[in-house]
Amino acid sequence: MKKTTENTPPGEIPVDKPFVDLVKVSKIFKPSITALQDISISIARGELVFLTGMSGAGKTTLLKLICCLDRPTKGVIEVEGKDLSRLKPKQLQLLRQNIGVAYQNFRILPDLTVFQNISMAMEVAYRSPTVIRRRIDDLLNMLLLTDKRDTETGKLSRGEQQRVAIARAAANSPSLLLADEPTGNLDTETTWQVMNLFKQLNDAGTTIIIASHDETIYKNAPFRTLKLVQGKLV
Amino acid sequence: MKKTTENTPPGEIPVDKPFVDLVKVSKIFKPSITALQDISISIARGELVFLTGMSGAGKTTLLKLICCLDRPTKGVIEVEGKDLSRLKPKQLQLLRQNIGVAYQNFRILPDLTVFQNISMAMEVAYRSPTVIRRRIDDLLNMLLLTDKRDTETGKLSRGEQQRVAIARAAANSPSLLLADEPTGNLDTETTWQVMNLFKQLNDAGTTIIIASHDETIYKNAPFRTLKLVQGKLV
Amino acid sequence: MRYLAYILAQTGRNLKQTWSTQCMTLLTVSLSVLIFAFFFLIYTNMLAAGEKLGDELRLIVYLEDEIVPQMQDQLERKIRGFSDVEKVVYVSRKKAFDRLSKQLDKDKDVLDDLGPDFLPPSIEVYPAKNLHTLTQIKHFADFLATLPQATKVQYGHSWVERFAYFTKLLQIIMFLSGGLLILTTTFMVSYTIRLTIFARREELQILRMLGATDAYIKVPLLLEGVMQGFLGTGFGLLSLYFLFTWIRERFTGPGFLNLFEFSFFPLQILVLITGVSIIFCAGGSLTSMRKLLRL
Amino acid sequence: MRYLAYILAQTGRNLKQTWSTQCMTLLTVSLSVLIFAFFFLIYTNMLAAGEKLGDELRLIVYLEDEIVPQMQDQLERKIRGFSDVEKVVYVSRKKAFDRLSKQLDKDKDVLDDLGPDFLPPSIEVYPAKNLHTLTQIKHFADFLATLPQATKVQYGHSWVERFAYFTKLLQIIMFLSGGLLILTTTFMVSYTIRLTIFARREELQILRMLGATDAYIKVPLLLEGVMQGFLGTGFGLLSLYFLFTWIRERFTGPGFLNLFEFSFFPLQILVLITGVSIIFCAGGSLTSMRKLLRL
Ligand SMILES: Nc1ncnc2c1ncn2[C@@H]1O[C@H](COP(=O)(O)OP(=O)(O)OP(=O)(O)O)[C@@H](O)[C@H]1O
Ligand SMILES: Nc1ncnc2c1ncn2[C@@H]1O[C@H](COP(=O)(O)OP(=O)(O)OP(=O)(O)O)[C@@H](O)[C@H]1O
Ligand SMILES: [Mg+2]
Ligand SMILES: [Mg+2]
Repeated sequence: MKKTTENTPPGEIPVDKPFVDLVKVSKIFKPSITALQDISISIARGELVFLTGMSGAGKTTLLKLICCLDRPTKGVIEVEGKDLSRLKPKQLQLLRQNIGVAYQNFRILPDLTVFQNISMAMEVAYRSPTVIRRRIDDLLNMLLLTDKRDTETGKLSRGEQQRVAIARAAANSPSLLLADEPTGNLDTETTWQVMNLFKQLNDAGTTIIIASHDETIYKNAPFRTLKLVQGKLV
Repeated sequence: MKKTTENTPPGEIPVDKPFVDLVKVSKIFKPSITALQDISISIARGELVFLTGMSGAGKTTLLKLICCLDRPTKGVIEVEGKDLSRLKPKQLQLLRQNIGVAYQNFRILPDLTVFQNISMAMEVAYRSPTVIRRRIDDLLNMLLLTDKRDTETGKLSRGEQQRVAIARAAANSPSLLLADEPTGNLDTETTWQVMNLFKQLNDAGTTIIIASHDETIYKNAPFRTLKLVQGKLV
Repeated sequence: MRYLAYILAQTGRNLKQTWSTQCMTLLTVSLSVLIFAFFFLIYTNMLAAGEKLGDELRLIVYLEDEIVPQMQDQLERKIRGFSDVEKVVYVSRKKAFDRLSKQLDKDKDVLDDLGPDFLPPSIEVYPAKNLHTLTQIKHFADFLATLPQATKVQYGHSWVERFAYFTKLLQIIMFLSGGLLILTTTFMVSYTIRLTIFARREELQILRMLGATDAYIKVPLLLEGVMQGFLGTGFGLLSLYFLFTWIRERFTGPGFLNLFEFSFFPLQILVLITGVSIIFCAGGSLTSMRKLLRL
Repeated sequence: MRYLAYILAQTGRNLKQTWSTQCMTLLTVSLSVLIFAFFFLIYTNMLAAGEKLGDELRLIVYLEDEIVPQMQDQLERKIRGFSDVEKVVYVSRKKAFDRLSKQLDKDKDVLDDLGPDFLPPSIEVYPAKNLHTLTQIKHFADFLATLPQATKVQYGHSWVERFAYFTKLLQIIMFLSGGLLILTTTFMVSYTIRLTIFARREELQILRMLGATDAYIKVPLLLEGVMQGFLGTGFGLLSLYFLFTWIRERFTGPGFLNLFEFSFFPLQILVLITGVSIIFCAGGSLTSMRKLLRL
C-alpha cells in the first residue's frame, strides 16, 4: 500500500516507455462541445512540458483527463503505464495520491489554515506528522508564505491562495505534477519563485505539465511547449 | 430612484473635484495584519488607473474599500463626492449599482447561465428586458463569448468565467469600474479584447481602476500607474 | 410596475432553480403541520369524548324522608350554588320503586309484598360534564352528604375515581405531547429554513454586492416563505383531513359515532394554523437571511 | 496504527470544525427520538391502563334455578371454551340476598318479609382484561344467553360499549400517531443529515481529488453518524426519563399509581431504540455521501 505513494523505481517500467501517454483522446461535452479532438501526446518520465493555448482551448480539460477527474469520450490515456479506464477504485485512489494537481480554481478549503490545507494532502497518503511539518515549512518558505502558515486561506489574497494550491500539489513529492495556470494571479517576482520550485522538483525527477498562457515563463525556457487550438494540438 | 442608476451629469460635482478620493486610508486586519497604510489617492472623473504590486500588497483590499465591501480602519474614502462611511443603506445600494466590480474570484453563480449572471446585475438596477438583452449580446460579442451565452458558468473554462465577471461589471455602464486582475486567466489575444472594452468604456467617460500584475498591459500604456508595496503607495 | 415584475420574476426563478430544496422544505413544513394538527385534533376530540364518557355519572343522595317541592327547590339551589351541575332530579319513593320493578322485569312480582314505600327517596345529581368537576367529584360528594335530610351519598366511587384519573392523565399527556410537538416542529422548520437559506448565501451576497435594494432581496424571500407556509400547511391539513375521513369511515360503527362526534377543525382554527405557519415560515426566512447579509 | 490515528484525528477535526451544525443535528435527532419515544411510552402505558380500566366489568347470567356444583363446573367449562375469561363466580339465591341486604344496609329489614329466595341465582363472568375481548363483549353476552338455564344476561351494556370504543379509538390514534411520527422523524433526520453532508461536499470532493481512500473518507463520517445517533438518542431518552419522573412525581396520587403502573421502557427497548437510531444516522450519512462522491 505504501509502495505506490513513493516514486516508483525507474526499473519497473522500461525507461523508453512514455510516463504519460495519450492516444487519440477526444472529449465531447454534452450536447456538442468538442473540448478536445484526437489528441496524442507522449510525455517521458522526468520531462517538463508547457501546455498553452487560448482561453477555452481545452488545457484544463486535458489535465483533468490525465489526473482522472473526468473520462475521455474516446481514446486511451496511460499514466505510469496503466490504462486509466481500467483502474479499480482502490488503484485510482493510490494513483491520485501520486499525482499532484494545482487546480486553476485552487479547490482549497477557505475555513482551514494554510497548514491544514496542505497537510490534508499528505495525511491522505498517511505521511508521518514530523515529515508533514518539515515538508510544509520548506514549501511555505520557498513560496514566501511562512507568515501565513496559520491563517485561514479564505482570508488570503488571491495570489497567496494560488501558492497554497501549488504547495499542496507539490507536498507529496508526486511523480507527476499538473499545474493549471499556476501564475495567473502572481506578479513577476513570485512567478519566478514558483518556477524555481517546479524546476527543483523536476530536477528531482518529477514529471511536470504546466498549463499557462503566460508567455514570459515558457518563451525562452528549454522545455517542450504544446499548443492547443480549439481542442486540437498544433 | 432611477436617477442615480444612470451616469450622474458632469455638472453635479465640480469637474476639478476628484471622483474617487482616499485620504490617509489604513486597513488593519485582526489581529495585526496591516494590509494598507496611510494611502492617499485622488482619481479624477474619466481617468483610467492601473494598480500594481506584488501578491499580497493590498490591491484587492484597496478596491474592496472603494466599492464599500469593507470599511477602512482609519481614513476617509469619498466616491462621487460622498463620504462612504456616512451613506445610508439605501444610498449605499444605489451607489453600488453605479460601480461595476470584476472581482478577482469572479463571484459568479455557477448554476446560472452566462446571460443570467450578467442580467442579474442589470435587473437589480431595474433595466428594461430589451435593454438588457441588447447590452448583453454586445458585451458577449466583444468578449468572444457569444456561443457560451446560455451555458451555465460552472461549465466554462476559467478564462471564460473571468470574462463573464468582466462583462457583468461593465453591464450597467457604471460611472466607476473596478477590475481586479482582469486578465489573470487570459491569453494575449483575449487580454487585448478585454483591454479594448475597458478603453471603450473609458472613452465614454467611465472612471476605471485596474489592479493587475500583468506588465504587458500597463507598461507602454499612456495611463497612470500606482504601485503598492506591502500596503504602502510608492 | 417594472419593479414588481422583476420581483415576481425573481421569485419565480428562485423557485425554479431551487425546486428540489423547496419541495423538501415544503414536505418538512407539511409533515410538521400534519403531526401537530393531528395531535391538536385528537386533543380537542379527546376532550369532547372525555365529557361524553362522563355522561353516565350521577351522584345519588338518599334522603331520610320525602320532601315537599318547595324544599326540593331549596336543595337544588344549594347544590347548584356549590358546583356547576347539569341536572338535579328528585326521585320519590314511588319513582324508585317503579324503577326497581322495571329492572327486575319478570321477577317484579317479588316486590308486590313490599309495597311502594320500602325504598328511600333520593336526589340524583348529574354534575356538569367537564373534566375539572370530574376530578373534584369526591369533594362534591362530601358536600352533598352534609345536606339536610341526606343519609348517604352513593356514586360509582371507584369507577369515577379511575375515570377521573384517566382523563386527567390523558389531558396531561396531550398537553405535554402538544408542547413537545410544537417545540419540535418549530425547531425543525426553522432549522430547515436556516439550512436552505444558508445554501443560497452566495447568491444573496452577490445580489448585495451588485447593489440590490433591500426590497429586491427580501420580497422574493418573503413571498417564498409565505408560499411555503401556505402550501405546506395546506398539504398538511389536507392530508390530515383525508386521514380523518378515512378513520371515520373505517373505524366508526353506529355506537361509535354516537359516542364521539369526531369532528374536524372549524374554519377559524384552520385559518389560525395556516396564519401562524405562514408567519413562521416567512419570519424564519427573513431572520435567517438577516444573519447572512451583514454587508 | 498511523492509519487509525489519522482517521480518528480526522473525525475529531471534523467535529471541531462543524460543531455548530453537529449540535443542531444532534438536537434534531434528540428531539425526534424524544417525541417518538415519548409517544411509544404513552402507547405502551396506555394499553396497560386500558386493561386496568376494564377491571370492573362483569356479565351476570341470571339462571332459572339453583344448579348443582357439577353443573356449575360444566357451565364454567363451556364459558371458558368460548372466550378467555378471568373468573367465573356462581351466586346462589342466598348469596344474592345477602348482598342486597348489605347494599340496603339500614333498610335491610324491608327484605325480612321476602325470605332469602326471592332473588334469582346467577353466574357472574369476569372476562379477561384485554381490549380484544372487551370489544367482543356483546357477542359474548349473546353467547351467554344461550347457556342452558340462562334467563337473562345483564351487564353495563352502554358503559362497556363506550369503553370498548374509547379504548379502540385510543389504540387507533396511538397507532396512527406512532406511524406518522416514525415517518416524520425519519424524514426529518435524514433530510437534516443530507443537508449537513451537502454543506461539506467541497471538503469531501477535495479529499476525493487528493486520492483519499474510501476508508479515509467514510470511516470518519460513519463514526460521526454513530456518535450522533448515540448521543442524540441518549439525550432524547434521558430527557424523556426526566420528563417521565417529573410527571410521575407531580401528577400521581395514591389512586393514580394504583391504577396505572406508569412504567419506563425496559432496557431492551432502550437498547433497541438506540441501535435503530445509530444505524439510521450512520446509514443516512453514508448514503447521502455516496451521492456526492461520484468521482
Ligand atoms: N463541463 C463542461 N460542460 C460543457 N462544456 C465544457 C465543460 N468544461 C469545459 N467546457 C468547455 O470546453 C472548452 C475547453 O475548456 P477548458 O476549461 O479546457 O479551457 P482552458 O483551455 O482551460 O481555458 P482557460 O485558459 O480559460 O482556462 C471551453 O469552451 C469550455 O466552455
Ligand atoms: N480578511 C482578511 N483577514 C486577514 N488578512 C487579510 C484579509 N484579507 C486580506 N488579508 C491580507 O492582507 C494582505 C493584502 O491582501 P490583498 O488581497 O489586498 O492582496 P493583493 O494585492 O490583492 O494580492 P494578490 O495579487 O495576490 O491578489 C495579504 O497579506 C492578505 O493575507
Ligand atoms: Mg483552464
Ligand atoms: Mg488581489
